[in-house]
Amino acid sequence: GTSAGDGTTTLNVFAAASLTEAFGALEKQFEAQHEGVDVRLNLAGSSQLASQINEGAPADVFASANEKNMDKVMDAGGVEGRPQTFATNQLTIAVAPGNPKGVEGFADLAREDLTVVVCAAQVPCGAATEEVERATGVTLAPASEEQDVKAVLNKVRLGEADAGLVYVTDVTSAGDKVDSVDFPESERAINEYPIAALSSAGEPELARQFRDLVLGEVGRKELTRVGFGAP
Amino acid sequence: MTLRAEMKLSRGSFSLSVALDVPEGTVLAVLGPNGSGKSTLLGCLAGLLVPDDGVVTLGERTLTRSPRLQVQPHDRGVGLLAQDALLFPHLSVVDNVAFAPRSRGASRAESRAVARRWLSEVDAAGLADRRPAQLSGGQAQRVAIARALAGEPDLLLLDEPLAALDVDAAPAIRGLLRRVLRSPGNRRATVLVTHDPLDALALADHVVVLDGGRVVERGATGEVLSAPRTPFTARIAGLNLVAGTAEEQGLRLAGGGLISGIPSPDVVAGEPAVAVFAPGSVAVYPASELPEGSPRNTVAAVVGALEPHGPVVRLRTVDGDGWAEGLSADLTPAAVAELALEPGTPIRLAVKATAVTIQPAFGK
Amino acid sequence: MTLRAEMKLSRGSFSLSVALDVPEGTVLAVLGPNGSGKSTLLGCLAGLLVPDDGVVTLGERTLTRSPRLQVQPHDRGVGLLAQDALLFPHLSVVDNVAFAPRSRGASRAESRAVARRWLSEVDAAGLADRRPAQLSGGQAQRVAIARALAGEPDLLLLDEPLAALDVDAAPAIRGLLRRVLRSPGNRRATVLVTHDPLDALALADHVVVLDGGRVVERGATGEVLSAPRTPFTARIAGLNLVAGTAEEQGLRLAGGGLISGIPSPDVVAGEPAVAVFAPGSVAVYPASELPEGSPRNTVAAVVGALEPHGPVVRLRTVDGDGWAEGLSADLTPAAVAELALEPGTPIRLAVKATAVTIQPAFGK
Amino acid sequence: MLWIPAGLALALVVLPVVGLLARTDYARLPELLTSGASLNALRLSLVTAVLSTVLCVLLGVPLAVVLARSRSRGVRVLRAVVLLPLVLPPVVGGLALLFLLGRNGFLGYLLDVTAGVRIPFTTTAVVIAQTFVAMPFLVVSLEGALRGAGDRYERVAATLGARPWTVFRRVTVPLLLPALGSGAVLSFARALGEFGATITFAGSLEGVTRTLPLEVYNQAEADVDSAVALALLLIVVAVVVIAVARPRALEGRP
Amino acid sequence: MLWIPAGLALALVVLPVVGLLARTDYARLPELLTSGASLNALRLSLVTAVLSTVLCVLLGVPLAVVLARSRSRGVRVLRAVVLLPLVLPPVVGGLALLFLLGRNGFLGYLLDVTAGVRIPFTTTAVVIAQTFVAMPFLVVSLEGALRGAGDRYERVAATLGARPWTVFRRVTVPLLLPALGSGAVLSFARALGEFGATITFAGSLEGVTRTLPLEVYNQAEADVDSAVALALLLIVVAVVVIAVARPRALEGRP
Ligand SMILES: Nc1ncnc2c1ncn2[C@@H]1O[C@H](COP(=O)(O)OP(=O)(O)OP(=O)(O)O)[C@@H](O)[C@H]1O
Ligand SMILES: Nc1ncnc2c1ncn2[C@@H]1O[C@H](COP(=O)(O)OP(=O)(O)OP(=O)(O)O)[C@@H](O)[C@H]1O
Ligand SMILES: [Mg+2]
Ligand SMILES: [Mg+2]
Repeated sequence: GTSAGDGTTTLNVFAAASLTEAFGALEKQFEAQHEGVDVRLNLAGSSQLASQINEGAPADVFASANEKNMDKVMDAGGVEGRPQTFATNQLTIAVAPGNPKGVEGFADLAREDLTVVVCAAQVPCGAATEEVERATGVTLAPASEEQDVKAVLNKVRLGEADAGLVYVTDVTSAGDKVDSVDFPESERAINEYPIAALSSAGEPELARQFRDLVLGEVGRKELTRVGFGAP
Repeated sequence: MTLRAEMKLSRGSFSLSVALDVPEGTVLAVLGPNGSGKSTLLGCLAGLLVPDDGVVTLGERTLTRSPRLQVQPHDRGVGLLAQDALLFPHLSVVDNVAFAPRSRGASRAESRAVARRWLSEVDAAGLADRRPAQLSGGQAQRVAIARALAGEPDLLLLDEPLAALDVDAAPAIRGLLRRVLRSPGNRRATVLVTHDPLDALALADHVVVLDGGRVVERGATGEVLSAPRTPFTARIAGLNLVAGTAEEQGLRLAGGGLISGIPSPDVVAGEPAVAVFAPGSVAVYPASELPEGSPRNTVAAVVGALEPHGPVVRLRTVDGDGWAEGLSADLTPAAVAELALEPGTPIRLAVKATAVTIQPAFGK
Repeated sequence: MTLRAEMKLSRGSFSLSVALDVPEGTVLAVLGPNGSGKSTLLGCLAGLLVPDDGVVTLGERTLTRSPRLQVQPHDRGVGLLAQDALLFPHLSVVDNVAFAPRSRGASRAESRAVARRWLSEVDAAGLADRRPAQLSGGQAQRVAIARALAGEPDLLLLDEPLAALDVDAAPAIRGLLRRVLRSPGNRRATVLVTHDPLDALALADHVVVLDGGRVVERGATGEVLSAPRTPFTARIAGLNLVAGTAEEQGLRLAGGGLISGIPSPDVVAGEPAVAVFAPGSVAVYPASELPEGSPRNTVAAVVGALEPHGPVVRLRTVDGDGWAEGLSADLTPAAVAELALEPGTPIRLAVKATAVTIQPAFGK
Repeated sequence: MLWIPAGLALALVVLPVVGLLARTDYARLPELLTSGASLNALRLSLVTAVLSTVLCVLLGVPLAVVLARSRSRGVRVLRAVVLLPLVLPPVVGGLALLFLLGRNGFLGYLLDVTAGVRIPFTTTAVVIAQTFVAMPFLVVSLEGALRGAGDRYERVAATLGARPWTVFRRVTVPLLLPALGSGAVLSFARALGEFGATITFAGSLEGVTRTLPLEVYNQAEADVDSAVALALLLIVVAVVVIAVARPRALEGRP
Repeated sequence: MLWIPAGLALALVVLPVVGLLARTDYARLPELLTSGASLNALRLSLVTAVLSTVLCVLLGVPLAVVLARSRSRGVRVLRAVVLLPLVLPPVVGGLALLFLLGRNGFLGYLLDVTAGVRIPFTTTAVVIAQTFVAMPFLVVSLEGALRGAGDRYERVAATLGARPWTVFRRVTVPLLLPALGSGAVLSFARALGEFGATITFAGSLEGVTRTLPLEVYNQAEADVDSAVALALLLIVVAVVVIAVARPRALEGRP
């Protein structure tokens, strides 16, 4: 955070792209509560954000979509205190509205007549998918292993794929353009979102306050609204 | 193929407006000062420029009928030697020359053979494998001539073909063009732009003289060059021409007389020919004198007209012994005064044989 | 600035090896057949080609000393008129001509003024605002000449400056070049490539003749052209030259005699000049005959040598009345036989005044 | 004088790459090079990039000639249209291709119903996506060169009786070679580096559609250092292909 | 003959865009156009793309001339080096810039310590990232055109006494204008569409570094349709800038 000449203070919040909607709302609330503070969201992939922070980016708060990238920053000594989990997310099956192919559960995804897309193993949703596969003993033959979960969702939305493994939040934000088929095994791979104030923060106090807002009641409400689970 | 063209074209402040006819198998020479529209005329005939208005026909085909019909250059059967050689820089010399035959469908080997033949015609066989960038100016010009001829076009357009050539190459190429353009079976029409009246004389049946985009003079080559009616033509030409039949040492006249002269290399004894000599080389004597010297050609004549012509006086003769009719002689004013010449004075003309060249004539 | 050059260069199978000197304020004409290395020579002098070996100095400066020193073209103070006009297509005509003064530091207005002056010198003032693409071949050539001259270079290199010009423009430009190159204060060295001996005669102090990349003949212009020693030079030249002082109607000889002739436009009465006429225009009479006709110039002489020269016999005279010494006359073999000419025979020569031109001579 | 900005330009391009080289974990290179995933990706990248470059040249050169030589008004508009894929964010480009060739797309539906062909998620889709993004580079760079060069030699060829196709083959293309070389290099490079459109239109499946840039992204998620190392592999491959395999002819006349 | 491949090429480029247009949710356009975030991003995109195009031209033209006209051996290597940013996946390019100019980077550290200047996460960083990725397009396309055109006019200029800088300014550049126009369009387009290097090196801060492609990416997180609509805005802007603002001079001689 920096203090500009006109008296406003800037708070730089680095947040995973999947938090765009929720943090957009929280930004406004925080600014309303803190006169003269301008919250700036830097939204990108968690791993990009981690690289940026480690290369000296002027970040005050980091909200990651998984623990691995938070660990990278922590290992480099960038985190003040301990990161805290503020949200969770779990997998669901996205299908076309009305579920025309009649997908019932995770095991159905192995059906030969279905075009299925999932996330690549290196990204969190892909790791979660692998875990579920291991737990259920079902082996998928996806048409594509996408780089991020939005890509999976888009394939389903555009009718290119019959089913895709995505997060609950993604289905929520897509509204009525896709339907979801929940499956119990998703409990086996819950994804956790950690947040931390950073040691390089120019405004450590404000950074802590923003973190607390996310972790607190207000944050909880916004996050739930877009589909995140409680930690 | 007979070429008939009648066209108008404006380019900026310049406008071209010409009508011309080139009967099958003949050559039309186009003379004119710089910027008079000679290259523009060729561009229109080649199809590179589109006349604003006009009709061009070649044989039975209509090439241009403004504004609706405009046959594309590649479809016209023309060959254009432009003022710049513009050899294709990426092709060897032989492939440059082979370009036209190859474009007309010959195989690679055939067209190369044709190209080599033409290259040796222009005395450039040794350059076949070079790139155009490795040629001198005159060498490039010779290759460009070969390239234009190798396509055997129905309509051949040559823009100053002998520019950049040295004293040995120019007559050789002129001779080649004469062979090609005047060969018995030749049915093509040729338009030749030149600054040199000798080229016109050696190659063309007819001449048009352009000035400011308009035809200011036209006619059979001999007539235009021997009796120019415009100052420009007079400056470049104004030659004495006498027709007859070629002989070993000169020209046999219809009336039986002989004019001694130096035959040009492609004259054939017994064929129609013409003796050419400049008015400046005609000496005038009083009719009574009969000098016996080296001038082999002497003839009696009568002074017709005397006109000042720049620093000299041009005398034109009327009747006389056969060939003395209508000759020109340039004299200094002092000579005119001393010999007391005036219209009607009988005189004797003398022309040295070495000042006379014998050129083949185009009988028509 | 005196130019001294001695260089060797190989280009493919061709190799150039010349040494030459052009004293300050003089013009050297380079003659030679196509492909003899004339343009290559100019390229080396301009710095566009790097000799394999050699030294070029201009005044006190060394321009090339192979292999270590090679002054860049822009630093040489040269001006090159190349064989292609190569006007800058993106600049108007006036800016093309203004390019050199502007590059040498003149302001835009100044250099345009200079350019307009040169354009009107070459009679192209009306073209100033055109693009090069809108010029005819001859117009472009005139602009290129103006562009080369406008830089006022110390070393001027002209490659066939009069190519592509019409009969009116060529003498006008020749006159311009004469004014520029021969003006009293002129200190530059000029090398002029040409195919026309008249250009050499009108413009150059010295001539070198190249063949196959080597100098085969060199000397003062008059000497080389009147007594050529190689067949090539003989074919392009072989003129009779007589020196004297210009007069209204001809040339006054040192011995007092007068040769009548047509003065070329830039001859000034009272200045040194030279009478030029072709051997073919010299008539030969027995010494006893004294024909009284239009030929204004008659002189007694003695036959020196008789040599066959292609289809004619070239007669060279020995002594005689003043100017008859060492003249050439071309005769047919028949004339030689009839007049029973052999070395020692006294003869009389006659030359028509209209066959003689009086050119300014370069006194040195 | 020219050397100062030229040097700056070079520094801007070279220094970051040097920085990259300095930070690379070379110990990891051998391991990466021998991993099946990297090699698969490398092979796929090379094959598809070469194929799409060939397609770009075959289709793009005629388009460039038509655009540069035509004098009609409409061409000005066409010229702008050709630029569209250039400014389209690659992901949107991929979407556009899906809209056209996807299962529900106009052409894709037709193909599926009539021929049973589905393009997305195949290697063909990769080639199409790469061609789509790379073509404008070829066309635009050639067009600039074509206009600069003018058409004098083409006119000469026409007066020698060469029909337009012959002129194109024997005059236009040979004279264009240096520019064509540059254009081909540009489109090859663009195809080789293509990411967004490929992943959106073709997906990412090892050995079928996961090209090297996609693999780099995957690696970057797991570990930046190994992604950088993999990117270096991409660079080396590109430089080798471009600098070594580029035919001498494309270098232009000496 | 030429029209067949040219038409195919055109179809490949145009049809997907048409597909995009057909699928766009036009109702959303007005709303997007009036949202502060989009307008901010649009303004930022235009400013930075124009700035980096100018930088590309100022630095890239001399580099292209030096590369095309030099005859030394080393140039062959330099030419390959200039291509590097072309094949670098943009994200890796961004990392490379970060490694060089970041606070811990070699130059970045120097700048920070000596002048107190920090480049990443500023608009300057956006311009640098865009210039880095766009420069090779300009250089390579110009170089091809330069070789194709040869140096005859430059030699003539030298014999008229013009020093190299004058030759460059008064002959090389004017004759290069058509190719320069194409090259500038290419680099403008590349800069305008730049995403990966920008987000990595400059981050995505509204009004400072979030250009239109980054905004599109953000929108896509929420809703693909509005992202597509935003991409259309990008296209329209690009076409307007390129087709309208491109000076007539760059069109080449008539
Ligand atoms: N593109 C053009 N735009 C405007 N005027 C032009 C254009 N091209 C040529 N001209 C003009 O048209 C006239 C005729 O040009 P053209 O080239 O036909 O002359 P030319 O008779 O061939 O002359 P030269 O003997 O010098 O070659 C000239 O005055 C020239 O300036
Ligand atoms: N780049 C080159 N490589 C090899 N040989 C060349 C090259 N350029 C010219 N030559 C050869 O060098 C010789 C001299 O060429 P140059 O251009 O100097 O002749 P020139 O005397 O100017 O002739 P012209 O009167 O035809 O202009 C020619 O035989 C030519 O073929
Ligand atoms: Mg002309
Ligand atoms: Mg020459």
